[in-house]
Amino acid sequence: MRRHRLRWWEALPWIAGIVFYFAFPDYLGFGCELLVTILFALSLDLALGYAGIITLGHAAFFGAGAYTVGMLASYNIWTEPITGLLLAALVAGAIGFLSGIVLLRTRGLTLLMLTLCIMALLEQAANMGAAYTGGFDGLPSLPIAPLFGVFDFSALYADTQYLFALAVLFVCFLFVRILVYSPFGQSLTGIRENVSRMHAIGSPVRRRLIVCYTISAALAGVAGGLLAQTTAYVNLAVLGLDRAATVLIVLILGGYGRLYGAFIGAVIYLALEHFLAQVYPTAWQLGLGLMLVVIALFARNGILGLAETLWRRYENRRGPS
Amino acid sequence: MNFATDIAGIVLGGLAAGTVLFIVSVGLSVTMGLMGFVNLAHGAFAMFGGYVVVLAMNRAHFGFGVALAVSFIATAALSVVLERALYWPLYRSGELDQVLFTIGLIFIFIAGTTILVGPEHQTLQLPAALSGQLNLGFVRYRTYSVFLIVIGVLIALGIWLTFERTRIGGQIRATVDNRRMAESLGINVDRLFTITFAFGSGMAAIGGGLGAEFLGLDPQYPLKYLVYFLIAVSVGGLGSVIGVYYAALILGVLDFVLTLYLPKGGTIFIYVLTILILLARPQGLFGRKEL
Amino acid sequence: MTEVRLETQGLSRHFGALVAVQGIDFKLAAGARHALIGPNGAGKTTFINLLTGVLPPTHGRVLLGGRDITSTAQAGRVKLGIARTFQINRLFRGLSVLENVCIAVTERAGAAGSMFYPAGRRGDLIAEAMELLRTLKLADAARHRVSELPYGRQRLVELAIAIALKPEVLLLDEPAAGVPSAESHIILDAIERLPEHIAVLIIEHDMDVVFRFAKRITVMVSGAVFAEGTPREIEANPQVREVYLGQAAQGAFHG
Amino acid sequence: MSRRIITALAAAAAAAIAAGGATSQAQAQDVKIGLILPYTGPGAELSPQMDKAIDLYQKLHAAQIKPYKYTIIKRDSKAPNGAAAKVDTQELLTQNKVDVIAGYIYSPDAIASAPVITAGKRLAVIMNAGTAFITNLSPYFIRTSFTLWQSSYVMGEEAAKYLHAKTAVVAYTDYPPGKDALNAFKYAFEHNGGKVIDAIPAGGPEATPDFTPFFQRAKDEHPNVLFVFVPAGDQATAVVKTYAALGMKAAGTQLIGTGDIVPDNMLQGMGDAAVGLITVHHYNADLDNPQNKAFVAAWKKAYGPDSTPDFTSVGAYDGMAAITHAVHATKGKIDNAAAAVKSLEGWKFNSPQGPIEIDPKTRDIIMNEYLDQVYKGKDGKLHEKVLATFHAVKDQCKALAIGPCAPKK
Repeated sequence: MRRHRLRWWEALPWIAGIVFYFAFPDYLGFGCELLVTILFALSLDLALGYAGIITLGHAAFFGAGAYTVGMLASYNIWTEPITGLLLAALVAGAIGFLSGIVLLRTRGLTLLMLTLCIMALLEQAANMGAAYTGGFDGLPSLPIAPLFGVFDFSALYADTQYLFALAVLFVCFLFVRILVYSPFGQSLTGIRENVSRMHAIGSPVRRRLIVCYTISAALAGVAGGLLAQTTAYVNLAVLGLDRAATVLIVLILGGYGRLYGAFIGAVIYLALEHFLAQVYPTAWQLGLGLMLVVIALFARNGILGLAETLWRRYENRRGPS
Repeated sequence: MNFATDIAGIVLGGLAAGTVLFIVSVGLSVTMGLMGFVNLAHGAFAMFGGYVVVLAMNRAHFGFGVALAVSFIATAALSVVLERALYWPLYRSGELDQVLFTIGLIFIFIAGTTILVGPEHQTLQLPAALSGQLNLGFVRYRTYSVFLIVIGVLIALGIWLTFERTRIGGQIRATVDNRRMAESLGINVDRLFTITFAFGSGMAAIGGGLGAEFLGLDPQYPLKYLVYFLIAVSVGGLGSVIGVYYAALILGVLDFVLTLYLPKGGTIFIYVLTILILLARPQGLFGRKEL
Repeated sequence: MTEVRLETQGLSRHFGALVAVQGIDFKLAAGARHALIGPNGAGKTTFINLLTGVLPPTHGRVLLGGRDITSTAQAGRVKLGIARTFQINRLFRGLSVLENVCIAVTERAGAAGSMFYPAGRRGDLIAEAMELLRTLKLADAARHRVSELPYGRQRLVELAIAIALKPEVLLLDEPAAGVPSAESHIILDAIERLPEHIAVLIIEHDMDVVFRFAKRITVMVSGAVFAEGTPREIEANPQVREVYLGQAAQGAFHG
Repeated sequence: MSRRIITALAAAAAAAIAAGGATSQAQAQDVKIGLILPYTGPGAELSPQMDKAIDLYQKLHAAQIKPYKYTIIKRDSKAPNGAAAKVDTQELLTQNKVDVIAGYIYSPDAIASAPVITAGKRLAVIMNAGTAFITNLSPYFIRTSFTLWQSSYVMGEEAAKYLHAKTAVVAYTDYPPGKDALNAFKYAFEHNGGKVIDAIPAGGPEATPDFTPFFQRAKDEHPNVLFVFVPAGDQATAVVKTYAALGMKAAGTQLIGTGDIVPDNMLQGMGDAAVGLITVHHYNADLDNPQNKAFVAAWKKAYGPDSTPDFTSVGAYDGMAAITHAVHATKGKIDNAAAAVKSLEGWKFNSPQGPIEIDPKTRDIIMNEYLDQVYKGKDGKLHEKVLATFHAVKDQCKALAIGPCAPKK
């Protein structure tokens, strides 16, 4: 029950994030992509890993956030980055809330298909409104105001973006961490583990799920907004199945319901994809596919699940202490 | 054009489109319903089958029918190997591990096809008898569409009879309804899985070959059409063959008529229809149990 | 007779053409130790589901302390004091025993919606859960994952979660089902030590358990009440012996 | 302590970068070209056609390239979402220190990368991406491919003038190139007395839709011509097959389009259904000029008799020619983007597609367009014959300053 206490190794991801900034100034564009994906996977973890809401449509909220930031910037209505992200969270959260009310009475494959179709509808709507959203070609060269009015977002090195994204991820992570160890988070875990028992102990299950889904959607919106800001670009693909499926794979690969699965999954998936693709631009998918298959076959619940199993085995071998 | 021929055109066009969807998806419905296995890689078997058909016709100069038969056998054989070697250990895993595995498999199929055959799309040259138009008496229509509809009816009927009238069909139905009960009745569920999986993959292969005229065929196939297969299965109801058949036909015809009269709506209709149907009937049109 | 806690009036439930529960008038007294018995398929679990609000009735009413709760949802009835256990364990299998109970305690205390402090900081709730585990002799397993416990102890956790809700009415659906007979006494001990003010309704097949525990017995057959009375009356009822036991179980009946 | 480590790491990294820079200085004759194409994902089938052309160019023109040597670094732009292409561009510029960027099949990839190109100050040669306004987004973009406005505009004029069509239905893939094709065709057709009676968005660029309902609708409207744009690929084959299967020709509707519906490398797979189709494009493999004869012959020698170059190959081939010109004109200092761009403004070249020029005002290509018809040759294969040639066609979107094509003030 004392799992909420911080442990020493929890500082490691953040140290690594800062070291990365100094050690690999040429990789910060990739680094931004990585941080955005971690945040997106983290938002999904809250819904899928903790509350057991199986969704293949989380890019709906990611895209809503990205378009909020993108359209406000493109028409020069609002370009300040921090408040921009708050607006993204607000819009995405509102969509999450409304769709949650309708969808969260279903489960399993039905829920999966419904989330997927809602996302596809949004994508189609964005395509139909291409005059405003830029459609497939997107909204180019978004103007993003300097951070705190001082630090410009650099197109070539993405250094300001990287630190900003790291800070945003840190804040969001703290929020999620507090949430999952709170009584609310505990009851979400209960819903995931056995929903009918939660009904039987008098838990307002649907209300909890809607609240959770809304928060998760808002965080996904922040991730999407962050993508629009760090790349100064947004197009239809932010609402696509590609992105929704990738984040799901990233989370399962790392291990869902574990807080750090989003980190591990994103780093391994994206790094493998990025560097394999540099060496074998035409054949990298083979390596990626093989890794996914192997992890699925030999690990239960992703890489962190595998690590946990191995650790237990090691402890057992040492004998009970 | 008068009203009657309009209607005939719509119905035939929609039924043909629905039939393609049915043939590719039916195997997925049965395997997901029977084994509870989320096999997102189902389209990969359809693609594999389609490639076998095209390569058999273009390189080995087989006839269309022979190529389809070869493709069914080759794909079923491949699927048995994969099922016994890779799928089987994951039957007891969570559905998310299955998602991870099958997406990985899709990547392997995509990359493998690209490396072995090439990234370009393959064209299938239909036999002369199936191209062009056919006079149905009341209307002239695309020969191949009519052919597909007839084949679809035969396949649906065949599978339905197998399910209702044969021993193995009864075993499958019993297992879909209650796996534990079926096991305690002495049904060899493992063997049943393998047979069903092979059959479902074989059907996907036939669908890949028959549908190539409409859906095309390239390494992206398993991802491109995944959503449509899932829609057909979920709207029809897991494990229900007849459900998938009707769902595919209903979606095919409705989508056809809506795109015909409201083309500005783009692909929006299929999603709207799916949402409405699933909200009204979460278990699908013909499903008996929750998805 | 003491005050009636839970009452049903003409309660029926149809599944299509099938009548699972048929016009049941039933009273559960405060502090009762009441058993519900009947052959398989008699509608006992459906009856429990109607009492807890999992299913809406086709006809009839459910009253708690005289108040009509027929249209109150499941969660609402729990808040009013009706708790249950399940015939097949419904536990949070991936969590520890303590967490299982804590989830229930937190929910009952109305703290489960709180987002901004760690659950581990509610020492009062954890202490309460630990205390409950101690009374059920589960304290040593508090940190173990539920799925790692032997089945008999898992059944205890099932019971603990229901007790943690501090109910006035406790509905136990075959609490010893599936437990090896060597272990079943731990369940029975626990049930016997339940606080006296709780009205307990137990569904059970094991007649040893029923006669050791119940002060009153209702027999259900084919969805309807077949007989009701004290254990002695039921035992003496020849029709019950015949219908309920059939031929096979002669002698199992406290013989 | 940790601060010292970070400083040390940063210093080491800086040293590594400096070393990298030094090596590229030392080999001044070596020109590094960063090539960004989708080697995986929906665009994967287009990349080999361009790769082959780039290789072939270097083989055929080794003498012209001398004394310089090209090193090509390939990067996969993956799905057409701009994200991967943008990171590729960043890393090619900052890590690999390339002298010039080339490629971009999908417009979003070029659009997303534009700010990086501008900030990184390197010439970027667009070899396929077709959205008209892209060249406005960075002063260092030049384009050797084409815009949909070029072919579709001419098709619109000729539908009215050459085919004497009065009415047309347009079916287009619902993404920017499709909308460009629609707008250009409609503008030109209606300015020449025709009338577009219906415009049908026919699905998106990825999944091949069933074209039957779209074409059924068109057939019922009895236009003189059905103008279709779909991305060259399996959609093109499906279009031609559906047109034939619905018997639209007999019903009096002629299928016309941009060359995208009859790409050279897929023509043979379409069979007799394609015979008689009329399209406008800047290239087909049967073009009768000495450069093309040599190009196609060399291609078939290198890649086999069944392989055929197509318009994407020519875009890449001409892009390499442009780079070669800029390398020589800047005396190897092609990494000076302003000078490189300047050297290409007004550059003329005899391409396999005929004479081309880079418009000094827009940095976009000026090219010939050909009105083509498919016929069955004596060899039993399908070929295209040129019915009419239109010289020095500019991108009409920018020429007419329509919508986002108008230069930003």
